[in-house]
Amino acid sequence: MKKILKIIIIFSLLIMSGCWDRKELNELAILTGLAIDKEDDEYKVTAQVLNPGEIAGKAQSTRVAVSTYEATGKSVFEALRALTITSPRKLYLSHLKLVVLGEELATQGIGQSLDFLSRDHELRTDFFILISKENDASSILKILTPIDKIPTSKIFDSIESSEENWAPTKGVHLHDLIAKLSSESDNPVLTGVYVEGDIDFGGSVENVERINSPSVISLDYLGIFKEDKLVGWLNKNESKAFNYIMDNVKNTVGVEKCEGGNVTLEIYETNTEVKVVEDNGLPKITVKVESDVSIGEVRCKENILGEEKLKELAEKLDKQTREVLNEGLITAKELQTDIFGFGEQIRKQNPKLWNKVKENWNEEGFVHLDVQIESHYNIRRTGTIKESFQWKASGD
Amino acid sequence: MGVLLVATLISIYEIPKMKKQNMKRDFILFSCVLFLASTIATLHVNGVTISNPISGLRAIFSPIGLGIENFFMEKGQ
Amino acid sequence: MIGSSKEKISQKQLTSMIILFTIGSAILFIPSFLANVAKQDAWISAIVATVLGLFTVLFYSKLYKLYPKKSYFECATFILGKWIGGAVILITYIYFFILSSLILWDLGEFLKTQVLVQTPIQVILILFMLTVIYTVRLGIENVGRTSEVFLPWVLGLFLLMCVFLIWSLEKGNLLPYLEKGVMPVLHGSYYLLSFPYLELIIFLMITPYVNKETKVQKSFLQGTLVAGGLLITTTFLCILVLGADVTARNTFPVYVLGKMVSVGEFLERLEIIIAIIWFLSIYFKLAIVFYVLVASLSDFVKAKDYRPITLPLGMLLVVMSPIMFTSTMQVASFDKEVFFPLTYIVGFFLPLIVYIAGKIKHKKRGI
Amino acid sequence: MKKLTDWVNETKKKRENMKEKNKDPKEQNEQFNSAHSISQSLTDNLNTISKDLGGSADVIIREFELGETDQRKIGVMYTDGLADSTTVQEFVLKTLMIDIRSAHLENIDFEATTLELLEKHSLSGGQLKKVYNLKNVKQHILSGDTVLLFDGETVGLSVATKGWKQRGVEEPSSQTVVRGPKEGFTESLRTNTALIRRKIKSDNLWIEQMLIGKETQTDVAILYMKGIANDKIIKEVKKRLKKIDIDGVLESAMIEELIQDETFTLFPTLYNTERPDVAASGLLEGRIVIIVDGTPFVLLAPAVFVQFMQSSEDYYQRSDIASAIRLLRYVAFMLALLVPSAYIAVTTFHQEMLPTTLLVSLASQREGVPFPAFVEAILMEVTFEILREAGLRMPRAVGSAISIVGALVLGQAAVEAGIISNVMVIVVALTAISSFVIPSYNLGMAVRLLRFLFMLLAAAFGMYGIILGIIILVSHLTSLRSFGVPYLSPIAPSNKEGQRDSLIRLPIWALISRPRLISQKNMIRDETPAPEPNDSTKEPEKSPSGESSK
Repeated sequence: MKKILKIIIIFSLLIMSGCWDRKELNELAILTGLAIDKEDDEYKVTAQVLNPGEIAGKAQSTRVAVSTYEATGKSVFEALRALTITSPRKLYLSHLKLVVLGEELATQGIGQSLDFLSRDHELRTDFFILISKENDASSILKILTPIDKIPTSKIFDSIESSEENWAPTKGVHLHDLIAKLSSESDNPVLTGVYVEGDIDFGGSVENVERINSPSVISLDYLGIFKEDKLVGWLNKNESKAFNYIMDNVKNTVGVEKCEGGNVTLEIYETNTEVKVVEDNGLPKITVKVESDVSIGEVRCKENILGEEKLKELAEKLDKQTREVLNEGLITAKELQTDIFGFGEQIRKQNPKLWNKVKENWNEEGFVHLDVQIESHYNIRRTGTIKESFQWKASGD
Repeated sequence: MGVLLVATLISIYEIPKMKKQNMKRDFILFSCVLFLASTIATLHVNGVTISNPISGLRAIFSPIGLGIENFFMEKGQ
Repeated sequence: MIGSSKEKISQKQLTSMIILFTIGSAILFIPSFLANVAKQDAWISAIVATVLGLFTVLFYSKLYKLYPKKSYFECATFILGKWIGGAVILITYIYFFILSSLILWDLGEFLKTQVLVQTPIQVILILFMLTVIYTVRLGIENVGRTSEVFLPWVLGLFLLMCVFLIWSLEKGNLLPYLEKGVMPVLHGSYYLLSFPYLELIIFLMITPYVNKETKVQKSFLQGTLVAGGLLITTTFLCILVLGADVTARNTFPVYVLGKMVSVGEFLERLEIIIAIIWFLSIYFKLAIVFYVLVASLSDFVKAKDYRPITLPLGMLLVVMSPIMFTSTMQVASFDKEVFFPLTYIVGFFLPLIVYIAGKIKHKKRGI
Repeated sequence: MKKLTDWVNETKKKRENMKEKNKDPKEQNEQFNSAHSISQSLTDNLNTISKDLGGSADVIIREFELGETDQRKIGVMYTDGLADSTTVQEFVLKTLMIDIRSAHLENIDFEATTLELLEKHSLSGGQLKKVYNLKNVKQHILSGDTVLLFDGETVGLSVATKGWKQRGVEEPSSQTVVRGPKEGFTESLRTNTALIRRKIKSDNLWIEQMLIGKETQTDVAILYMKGIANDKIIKEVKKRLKKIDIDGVLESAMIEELIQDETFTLFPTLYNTERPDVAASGLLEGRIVIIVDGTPFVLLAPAVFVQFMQSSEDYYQRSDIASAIRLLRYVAFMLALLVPSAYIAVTTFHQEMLPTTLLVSLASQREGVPFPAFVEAILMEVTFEILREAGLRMPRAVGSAISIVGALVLGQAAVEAGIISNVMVIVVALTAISSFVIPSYNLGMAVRLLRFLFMLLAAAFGMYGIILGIIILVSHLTSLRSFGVPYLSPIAPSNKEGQRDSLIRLPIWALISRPRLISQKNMIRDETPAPEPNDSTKEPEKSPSGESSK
């Protein structure tokens, strides 16, 4: 009897309590992209929401796979809640892949809009943060992409793959960004993204019905920040320099001139070491880049694959790398922002010294910082063939 | 209401057993604790502010606690 | 039932209870606590505190050996007499009560902010309390056995998480060592020693049930060592993966750690592992404290059975926990201002008095 | 548990009250019985017996005269169908009516010792017993013996002529193996004890027998290995069996229910088997076997949880393979228990746990499904249970029709109609298959029920509910005991020796000792050294490895 009573009580408790946190899958609007722009004093939030039936369902119609909603509010959180007026379902943030910040917002400072992103429990930390170049952040989310039905996951994947294979790009996760923002010795960078072609056309289905889509989303190089404000953009080489110094490069290519053309090398392993030395009470930085490369493509007239020739090539490469890295350094110094985290390195390796120089680090210490760059290339492999067939043809 | 219901249910569940086994002391203790719990719960539910027992402890201990904190903080600087 | 009706726990069960008790709730909060004061040296704090913790439990087992058949409360009255002993018991009892409501609050806090955001906190607490009451009513022997079943799971899952995190370690996060001297490190150790190591005093209430007297010390040391290892590893991982800053900023850094795990494309989002580890351990922590609460209370009035008061006392806890602890910030300052000093008093000074008095008594009798 | 004892006490009282009420007629009855010790008059005796048995048609009573000259009346009684009619014909009736006349009995004094004469000289039946009162007479008749009563004698003779139609030893239907003995217990107690005796020819195998059931008078045998089984447990088993006071025992399950430790649990605390080899291995581990006449299912006590996840074939396959399969069973156990609830929890509470692509595809399937995931799951699971029950109870011929209904109508059509999502069908199928992997039917039933509880918990609180449920489940399991042995041993309380044969099975040479809590004495069961490579060709350099030299 009492056992039964107990069971009844527990069950009634269960049933009564039922559904506070329950959310059925078909009541969710799965949000994969979020764009934040600043309009006057208000935040404009654009959300890209999936339409699951169009992506994976059996009966697919011609309707688009994603749709966007927009709302404004005094804070990001408020604007997101305001979205529920237009959105048919409850917004679900856990599967967020991208946050795009508007360029205007970025120049004014991104710190305030990030707080919500790290505070809310639904959000995970594995999304990328990007800066939209030239256009509004919202426009990035309004372009349909071919192949991948979900535009945000297209961008997400292309960041991941180009990070692996192409030195100038770098995906930034929220916790990296926040760690850098909160550190006094470090400044963040964010990858830029922009729309190539007509924005309005990019939102229509016709854009993906053509074999060569007129409007595409493309990744740009890095935007650099001073504290939380965007101060400038790096070009390809400068971005490359950044990633080399930060030891972010996993796999990339380098091109070197030779007689009658050039040779392209696959850099498959690089390792960068940043060393801090104290010199007359001032920090001195040595950046040492060590790379293993293999020959990827040869378009030279002469045979460059001899042992001696390869050594020459490696030296040329070293020189080129030093130049590229210097280029990036100079730009950063001009903008007076220590994006390379040299300050952080000094703090880690020599905290006492750091305490002496940390005052006005970006403006003074960093700008006058003595940075030595060393580079060393090892050419290990020549690909699947030894000698190029072109030499024979030209030699005859 | 809910609180009283829960209290009654607990009593219905426990009391007969204690009676059967003649556990007087248990019964007294049981009713004391149950009474205490349900009183506080009822008051709390009805919006009566109950003075937080923690605040008394805080008054006693915070000098010690903060003293230790400050000790570490100052030495750390 | 065949065999003796008196409950017995084996040495292995004691060890697993100690391990689960020690990591219970601490594993989630400690990295943040430590990183707050000791920054990237939090792991050194953890090591220091664990070493000190080992000495503490050594002291506890010495205290146990004075009167192996008596629980700590019985010891106190026996050695110090009715009044002084009573005062010791009262303070300790109040401490246990606060501890249990704090554990309950921890649980509610975590679930309310991370998992079940819209569910009323009372429902979460009631459900959890019912589970604890159910096990406690089955006896301490049962708690011991259940911990024996779950310990391999907890350890296994922990190991799994460590393995998954190997890919995201950044050893640069550990630099520089001892940036601000030794004091912040000791500050962290001060926290960690009281929470959870000094809380182990509660096991002196359970040790009389252990079937082999000589093995208690071994259990204490083994349990603390393993649990300490887990805590050190956790702190270490947090600092290595997240960095000191993020660790300090988050309320539940280990949970964030779980969110970071990503192996290939398929093994992602493993924060559930952390949730399970933490949940199981905090459950045992509460079950043990709650058992001691009810058992010693009913012992105090010389009642026949502790079971009848489990439900009312559980109800009291569920009611009191949200009254006593109102907000995250209040608990944080309460911890620092009251709870840590109180733990030192209850977990160290009072037992020390009991121990010294007990030694004197022993000597007198010897003469 | 306290409540249980209360409950038991209550029922006891009730029963006593009932007894008091029934006392009077029963007493009369006893008086009536005892009054009818065998009387001098044969006709009287036969009349009473025939009256007591209500003139049942299957009880055959014959009265004839013995001898040619000195005629003495004799009554022969047996139950048609229970007694082997050829035996009765050949060895009783023929002897008494024909052979006795041709025998040379001149020298023997007829008057005094008809009975002794028959007993010593003439009846060629195997077992003879003297019967002294009518109650016993009836008992013997009803258990298949033939009873002879003589005019002027107060003692009767019973000849063992038991021999009813019975099933032969066949392959067991419930616990099938690929490799291993194919014989199974039958309904006959004797056959069953013989099957075990044939496997264990030890004089330590003791068989005790008792009658249980006021009306059915069922034979129940307790088998154990003297010196291996724990005496305490033997005593306890006997005590509990003796306590049984019930009208009838038709299956060992009824005994199981009456002697188990805990009534309110879904988990079986006695093991039942149809296989003599399982019973024999249980005996050798120190367990006690209870055989009930009339059922091929034999009980083993005490039983622990791991036992229900083992199959006898585990010991007939290579140990590594057996271990892997055992682990697989545990996985299946977890799946059967948790898959639907995990599905509910993940899709309604923790969508963040799914990879985005999976989430999208799940969401697209749920698009348009009218029910919440919980209702959907309950619907499908209940349907499946109904199907399974129907498949079990229906005549074989209809069975295939049911599977068609299940697969086509409920699976495909429901999905196409948009009532159920595709994944749900997969979930249900996975649970179903997993639950079939559990070797013990009893445990499978427990899992079936628990699954619904977990689904409820998951629907209300997501993972939080499931974890709470698991904690409660495990603490319940640890609190269970089977004849004093903790149900979860050797896992909790843990016992390293025991764990060699629980979740996994080590090679047989490594299973040195018997389960510790079950057999308290005589722990070592296996002293075979570990096989060493090239044992015969090489000179032994080392003593056998540490484990086995113990």
